[in-house]
Amino acid sequence: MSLNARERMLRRAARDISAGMTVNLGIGLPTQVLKYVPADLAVCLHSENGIAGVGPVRDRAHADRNLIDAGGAYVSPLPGTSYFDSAVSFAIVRSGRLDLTLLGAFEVAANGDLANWIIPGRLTPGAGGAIELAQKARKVAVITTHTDKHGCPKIVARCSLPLTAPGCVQRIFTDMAVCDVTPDGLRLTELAEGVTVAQVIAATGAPLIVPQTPLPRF
Amino acid sequence: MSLNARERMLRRAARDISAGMTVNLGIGLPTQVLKYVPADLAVCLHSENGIAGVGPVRDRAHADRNLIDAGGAYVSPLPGTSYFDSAVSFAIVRSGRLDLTLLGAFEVAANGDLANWIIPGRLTPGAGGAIELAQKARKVAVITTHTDKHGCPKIVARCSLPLTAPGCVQRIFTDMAVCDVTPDGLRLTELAEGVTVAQVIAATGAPLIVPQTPLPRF
Amino acid sequence: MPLPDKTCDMATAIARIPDGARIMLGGFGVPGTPFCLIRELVRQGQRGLTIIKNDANETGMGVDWLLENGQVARLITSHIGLNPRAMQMMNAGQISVEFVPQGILAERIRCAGAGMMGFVSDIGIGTVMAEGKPSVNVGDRSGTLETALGADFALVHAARADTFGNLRFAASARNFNPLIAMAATTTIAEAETVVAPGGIAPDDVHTPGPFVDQVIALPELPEVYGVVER
Amino acid sequence: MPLPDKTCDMATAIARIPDGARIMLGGFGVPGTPFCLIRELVRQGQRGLTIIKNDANETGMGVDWLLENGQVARLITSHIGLNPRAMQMMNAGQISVEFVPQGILAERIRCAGAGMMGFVSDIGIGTVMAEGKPSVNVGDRSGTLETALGADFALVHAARADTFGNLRFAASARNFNPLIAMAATTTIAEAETVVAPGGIAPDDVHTPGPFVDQVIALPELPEVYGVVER
Repeated sequence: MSLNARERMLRRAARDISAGMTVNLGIGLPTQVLKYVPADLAVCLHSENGIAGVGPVRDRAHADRNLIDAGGAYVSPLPGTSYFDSAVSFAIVRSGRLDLTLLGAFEVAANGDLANWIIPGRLTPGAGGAIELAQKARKVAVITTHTDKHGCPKIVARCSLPLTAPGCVQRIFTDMAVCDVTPDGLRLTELAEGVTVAQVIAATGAPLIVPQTPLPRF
Repeated sequence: MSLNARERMLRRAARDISAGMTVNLGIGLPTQVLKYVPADLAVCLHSENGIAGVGPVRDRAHADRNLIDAGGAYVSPLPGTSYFDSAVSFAIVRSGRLDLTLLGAFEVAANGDLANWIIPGRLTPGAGGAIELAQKARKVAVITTHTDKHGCPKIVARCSLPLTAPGCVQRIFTDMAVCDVTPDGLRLTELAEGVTVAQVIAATGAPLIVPQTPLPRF
Repeated sequence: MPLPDKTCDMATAIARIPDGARIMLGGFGVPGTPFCLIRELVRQGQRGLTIIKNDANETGMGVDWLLENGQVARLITSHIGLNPRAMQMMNAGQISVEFVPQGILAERIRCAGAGMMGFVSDIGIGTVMAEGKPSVNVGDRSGTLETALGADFALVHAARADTFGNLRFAASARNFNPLIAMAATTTIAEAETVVAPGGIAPDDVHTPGPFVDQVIALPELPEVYGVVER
Repeated sequence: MPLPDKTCDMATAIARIPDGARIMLGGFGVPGTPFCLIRELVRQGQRGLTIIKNDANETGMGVDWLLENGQVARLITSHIGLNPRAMQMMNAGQISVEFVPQGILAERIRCAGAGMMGFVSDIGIGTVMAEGKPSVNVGDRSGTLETALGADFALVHAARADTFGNLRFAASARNFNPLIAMAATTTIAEAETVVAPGGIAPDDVHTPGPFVDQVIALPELPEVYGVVER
């Protein structure tokens, strides 16, 4: 993935974050999306360890030892930030107060199934808060490279790994495309600059519905 | 009930409140017990509307409009008082953090059954917090006149009214006696000054176990 | 990144409530009761309401206004003993009343607010309070199933709010307010003081902003919020 | 009426913990982890412990000390990915690990702390997380039964305590601390600052004193509480 393609993917995902939302960003690529959210957009970032209104990351020299986000980054408060316990934090998630979560994926299936927490026999760290985020955010989007480092598709017909949540993903942002989970199957919705439909189909492990009309580029 | 007998009953009940306890006092007679608790005794009064460390009642002129106890009296904070929501308040009760509750009674039975919240067809106000206090305080004691205003026993063999909680009462303080609920039945434990065992038996609607040894007086 | 501004005028916020709505109200007695929001609801006159509140206030206050105006179909509560009108209307079949033990009412509301379906407790076993409730085994013990109790709207009274909806309550006026704020589809908070974000320190927030949808600054407080002269 | 004084020295408080105890620990990562209480538990060497904590800390910190010292039989947690020793010991069968989704862990702990038996949720349905859990119908929906998770001891880290046990937490160091404080038979709180009653305003208390049994004033904080240099 070229730097350029990565940046376009992040910028495209950022466009789905709109004013007034409460949003949870997973560790890794999802957090990177923040750089492309307009600085004046009124959005509340939630962190599952007990923060609403997460502010910018601080370097170690200026860090508050008591203020990390769920990924362990030292963050900062904003005017209007609040702290709360872990039960309240997941009450926000489970009661539907989270408008959007952006998550990473090991595998995401055409039916919206998501696997992003365990690779049996290799990585068994526990799910943390992933299961509840994936199952209960009003909108769940995945941001991931279209293929893994071996070139294998991360978008598959059926997940082979244990699920984080079934049928939870509504949209997938990759360096090649935006795909939406629909009742009819996975639909190719947008194309990255310089990428062809044929390339996306070749890199995807599941059937894709490709509209006849020209696709928007990002 | 003479003023003297009432005062002795209240003073006797107060002696069961010991240092370190968290205590909830019901409306009416139970609250009156406070006057006889030594001013320097380290005790935490709980009020189910969300106060630990309830301080003295204030007159209207000095009342804080936002600070009432569960009986509607304007109270005051102490050094160390805390306020919390109703779920936390009953978490204190149900998780066994309440060492003692003193409650009033319509009827209390020899087996510890308590009825103090509803008189069907006459008084149906709802139970408020009575059911959880009666069922979950570590120790539940009733304080009541031995008979009602018609001279009928308030201590009965079986309650005729709907129960607040079955088998919850461990001790009963009256103007005539202290009685304890035991596996063998209701035991007469102490006598008020000037009251005979025969008088207590006559005023009690349930069999009493009367020890052969002399009873302490209060 | 600024946090969203949720300030709103009272008439607009209350106008979103339709006839037949399920409405939770804060308050235990006077403290914490959102009298101004209730008064606006009386002015607008929505009918057939289900009201969920710890108590029915007293004559001439809060819930009593709604009862007097014939807007209430159903009341879910722990205690109505201080409101003779509520007792009379219940006995006359003009409103239906569901009594719930106070702490169970609090937990059923919180349960909905935490996005759960129900909980199992032993409260009320052996009394009429547990009658008709399904039994659930947990390990070798048996309890009763209590269902989550949510609502369409929660009307909350806060001492202080910021424009994002972070709330602070005063003393015993907290009571059910933080719980109902979690449990409704739409939470409307009236506040005695509304400040800019930052006006409540992050460690001092009682109800976090994400639970709150509209924030309404109260003008001078009407007398009903004051000390009750009985 | 003064409120009870619960201050205690650390060795005495920890000495009440027997072998085989179930112990809850606060903390999400470094913030809120009661490192000094854990270090005393390592010094005293109680064995066969069940540890309930959001995560297993990192190498050379907190839970890792207990694992290294062979004191842990069982770990109930949401995530151990930052502790290679925990992963190795689990894979080698030296400790048993029960994974619980983070918010369900929080609620199971709170459920015990609220004196309830369990709750019903739909979290994890369709995944391995719900396998083997009893199914409960709530109305026309089906959920899984989650059981209350209590403990013998809770070890809590507070920023500030008064001598009665009212606690304040700092920023994201709050996390599981208020929940475990409710859920244990005995709650021991270490605090960076201990003040006289009145030193925390009644509206500003995060964990009310009745939940706390012993309060321990920390001397100067060891380096492990500081910003992690990775």
